[in-house]
Amino acid sequence: MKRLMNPGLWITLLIVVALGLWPTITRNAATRELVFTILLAIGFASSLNILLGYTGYVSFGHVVFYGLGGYIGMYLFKQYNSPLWIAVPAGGLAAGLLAFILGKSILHLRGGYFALVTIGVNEAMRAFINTLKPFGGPTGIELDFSVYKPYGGAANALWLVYYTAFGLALLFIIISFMIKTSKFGLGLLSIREDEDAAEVMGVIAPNLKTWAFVLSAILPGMLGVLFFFKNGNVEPGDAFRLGFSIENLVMIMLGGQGTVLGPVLGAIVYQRLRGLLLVSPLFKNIQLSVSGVLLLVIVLFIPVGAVGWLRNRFPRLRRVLP
Amino acid sequence: MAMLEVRDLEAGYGEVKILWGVNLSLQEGQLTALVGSNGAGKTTVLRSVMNQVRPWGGSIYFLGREVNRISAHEKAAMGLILVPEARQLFTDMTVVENLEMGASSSRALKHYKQNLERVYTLFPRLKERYHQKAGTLSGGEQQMLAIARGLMADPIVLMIDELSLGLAPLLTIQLFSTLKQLRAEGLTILLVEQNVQTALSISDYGYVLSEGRTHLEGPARKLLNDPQVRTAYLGV
Amino acid sequence: MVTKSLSTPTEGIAMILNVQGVTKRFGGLQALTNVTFDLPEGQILGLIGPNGAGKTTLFNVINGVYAPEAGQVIFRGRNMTGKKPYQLAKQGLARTHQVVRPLNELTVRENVIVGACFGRENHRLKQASKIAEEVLNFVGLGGKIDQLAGSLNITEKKRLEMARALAARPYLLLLDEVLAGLNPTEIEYMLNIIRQVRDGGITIIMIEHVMRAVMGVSDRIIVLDYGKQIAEGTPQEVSQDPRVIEAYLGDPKLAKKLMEE
Amino acid sequence: MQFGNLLTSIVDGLLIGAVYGLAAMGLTLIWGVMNVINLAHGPLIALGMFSIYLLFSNFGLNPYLALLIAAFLGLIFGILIYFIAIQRVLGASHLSTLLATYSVNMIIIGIGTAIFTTTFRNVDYSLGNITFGPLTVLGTRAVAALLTFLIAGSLYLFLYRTRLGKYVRAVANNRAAAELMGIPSTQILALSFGIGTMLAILAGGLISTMLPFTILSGGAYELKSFVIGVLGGLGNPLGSLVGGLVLGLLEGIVPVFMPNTWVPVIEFVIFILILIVRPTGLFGVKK
Repeated sequence: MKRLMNPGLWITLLIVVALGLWPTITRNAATRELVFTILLAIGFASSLNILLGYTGYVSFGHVVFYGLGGYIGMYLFKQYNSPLWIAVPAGGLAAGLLAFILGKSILHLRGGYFALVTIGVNEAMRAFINTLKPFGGPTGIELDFSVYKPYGGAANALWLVYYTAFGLALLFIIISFMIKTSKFGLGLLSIREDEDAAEVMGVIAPNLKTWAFVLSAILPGMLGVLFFFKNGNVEPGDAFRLGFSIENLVMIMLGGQGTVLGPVLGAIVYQRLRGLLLVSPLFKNIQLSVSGVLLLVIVLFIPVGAVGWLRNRFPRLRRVLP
Repeated sequence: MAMLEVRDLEAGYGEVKILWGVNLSLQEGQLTALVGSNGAGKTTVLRSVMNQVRPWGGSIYFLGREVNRISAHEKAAMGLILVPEARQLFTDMTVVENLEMGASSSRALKHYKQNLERVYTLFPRLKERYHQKAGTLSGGEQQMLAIARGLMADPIVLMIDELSLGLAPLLTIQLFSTLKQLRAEGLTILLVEQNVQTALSISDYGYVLSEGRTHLEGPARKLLNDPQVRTAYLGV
Repeated sequence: MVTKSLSTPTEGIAMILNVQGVTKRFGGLQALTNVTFDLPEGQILGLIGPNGAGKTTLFNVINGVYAPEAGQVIFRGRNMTGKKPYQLAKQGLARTHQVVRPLNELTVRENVIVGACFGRENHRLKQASKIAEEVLNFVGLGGKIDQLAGSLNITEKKRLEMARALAARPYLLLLDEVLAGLNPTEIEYMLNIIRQVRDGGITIIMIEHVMRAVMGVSDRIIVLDYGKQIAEGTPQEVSQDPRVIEAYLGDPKLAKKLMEE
Repeated sequence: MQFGNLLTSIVDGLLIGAVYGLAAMGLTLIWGVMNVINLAHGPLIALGMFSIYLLFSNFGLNPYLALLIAAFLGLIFGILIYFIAIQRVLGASHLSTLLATYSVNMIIIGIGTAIFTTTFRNVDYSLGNITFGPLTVLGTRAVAALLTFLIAGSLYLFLYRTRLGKYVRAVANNRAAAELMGIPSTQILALSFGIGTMLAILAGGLISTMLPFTILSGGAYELKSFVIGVLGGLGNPLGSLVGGLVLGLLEGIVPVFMPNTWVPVIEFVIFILILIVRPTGLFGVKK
């Protein structure tokens, strides 16, 4: 495990640990909510980065895994009174399974066509669950307050959810790093750079892509369970909101796609900025427009993102910032 | 006056330099051949003349005017026309539409009718198939259409890249004689070819490109018998 | 020397590759017509012919990029017709590309590691990294090992393609114009590498336009023109063949006819 | 269900489907010409709705006259978007073009929401009903469908019968060759984006005379445009009209046999299947 001694990984983990422990120190519920949103974004963006940044496939409908995980979890809570430690992995498993099936069927599409079909998958899923009686159709699933009882009441349950998300975010940053520095990851990077040339060198692209897709779907599935458990209810419109995927793409772009630190930084900056804009009387109403202008500036002028820019500007940082 | 003159042209892709100093001079009404083996940089010369590849150094003069920074479509409008390698037809459009697209500058539009008639006389096959999609034509017909489209642009200088590539010998003869005819009508032509003998046999003057430089030049008939040309190609 | 470890046991005149009646069309264009040849182990086969003769298409059929409409590709006794490029790579087939295809955002070392990791021998990263260093030193890129592949010049990129292919430790190596665009010194250097690779026991097919080079290094030569084999034999035989001269310089009779007109 | 109701449902579906087709035409024109999936398409449709709404409610303009003004403004706006947000990323990765157009989406929606909020509006304009035997259709719907065919016809004439339109097709087919023939490709691309935008605005304008809407309503039509685009072939604007009619027919028939909520499920499953099996679309041209 010598490769785990990479300073870039530790910087990234340190940032997330500092961020995650902040509410523990303040014991403030508002801070906790704020950081929870950021951790969610860090986890989601880091996962999506495995597909987008390492493999070079743009999944626009990635929120489908988050939504599906959320629904599976909520169904388990409601119907079987399932404990959190079963529902969370179940959500991840469902998301992974869906990704596996999808991976086998849609990953032969490239570029814009792949992006389009992922949008289609998300919309189809949203429409399907909207008709699904066991999942509550358009009204979704609502939890009774009593589900929080086994965790020592709602207040405690919220902290538990928070720490679970914290732990999962850390875990997946490590996983993301391990993937990037592994043989599997090298295969993914070669697919990103030139899929045909990679196949000529013996990279079995269809399999590698599928596993990248699965790995990028599991954490979003689990985070979906956590979020909607905390939320107390889930509806198709909230669970499969296309904008959610795109916001995460923006975070990755902002921080630097294909790097481990990039999505983490991107998530923090984006969420903070959004928070600030929302409370600013001047920008509150056009918060979305300001974000849009920001995104456009990034896409047009620094498409490699902040970390990518640093890596290009100072080549020595390549080793330090994986 | 030279119609088109290229002086010490340098160009490349990314960081890779392909042309290291190319010199060409096209005299009015002459057919000039630029020959060279695969990878010598012939296509790059044409692409940089049209500014599809930005020249790194050197100068390009068209009708005595420096045109280094003028964009491809403006050069075309001035009458400097390239029939590109691999034809590059508008495959989804019909034959007649392709011809129409050739005549897109106001210069060319003035002579649209005459040019269309001339092109149909030169290539009766195109008239027969005027309503067929260009992508469905045979290789030979596509090459005819590519030249015809170039002629529709009412060229002052016509440059043709790899006319004979992938064509059967009989068709090659036919197209080469068409070029001779165009030259006889007074058109200035630059023929870029891998096929040395045939290219030089119909030209007035020739240049041999090798490793990104003009290596040899001279009257075409003289080059045709120059053993150095053969060496440059077969290495024997 | 790295080539020693690349050697594989040769058994008499075993055929490493049989190409039988391969035919490939693109739309109306007949790219390959009934191409047939056998390749004995340990030889260098030169594949020449004018632009657009179908040489690269033949490579693409051999290594599985295209499936042929008719015919078979038998590699080391196995019918590999219609198999995917990665399946052929795992069986011990490596190639370089006419237009180099470096993995630009990866380092030179990483590029070569991909070859070693996913090729025939399926190495782990650590082992592959060692192989990469060896092979890169062998092709003379030892000094550029941690640069990004995209930052190399064309000569270096050609060597990188070569290194990537060699790192897979293939039985058969397809070289598509590795000499194009190189100056005489660089050509000599590359030829030296090619000879050493062959001496190490790797069979080679090379597409080449630099005639002096391909004539000098090949054991046997096949000439393609309009997708058909028009000549085959030793370099001496082929270079005397009037059809070959015609295919390259154009038909002297045709030229004469045009002049008379 | 009675035959008359079924017929009405089908005809209604076809009429609306034609307008869906118009909405998709702009999307697929832009895709075909410059290989860009325009994620700002929905907000542009919404802008079309609000232009008619403003011109009608504030200035009392006839909605169909307002449509003309909106179309012109749309053309200019589209050209502007091209030069600001698209030109620089053309030819870059798909992620870049997708996000560049999405940023335009965010900017429009952000400002739109700030000005109009998200409450429903409608253009209170009626042309009465038209009755043929058992069949009754709303006048505005019939006119909208009629105008759609008119616009589609004009687009066809433009692309296939005018020199400028042929330039658009030539640039779409082979930009480099177009340049060599003297066609200024940058201007043509900008014009194409302008026309694509104009079509979105027109579609939005027509929808506003039929159904209530908010600034966010365009999103749904954008998604339908994707489905239609894939049905009719991305890059084939006239296939979009056929795709739109198919989708409209589906929306007319499906509710007769199963709950309305199944309509989008069926639509998107068809969308996915077509993409998997034949990504160039059912009537698509091979690129």
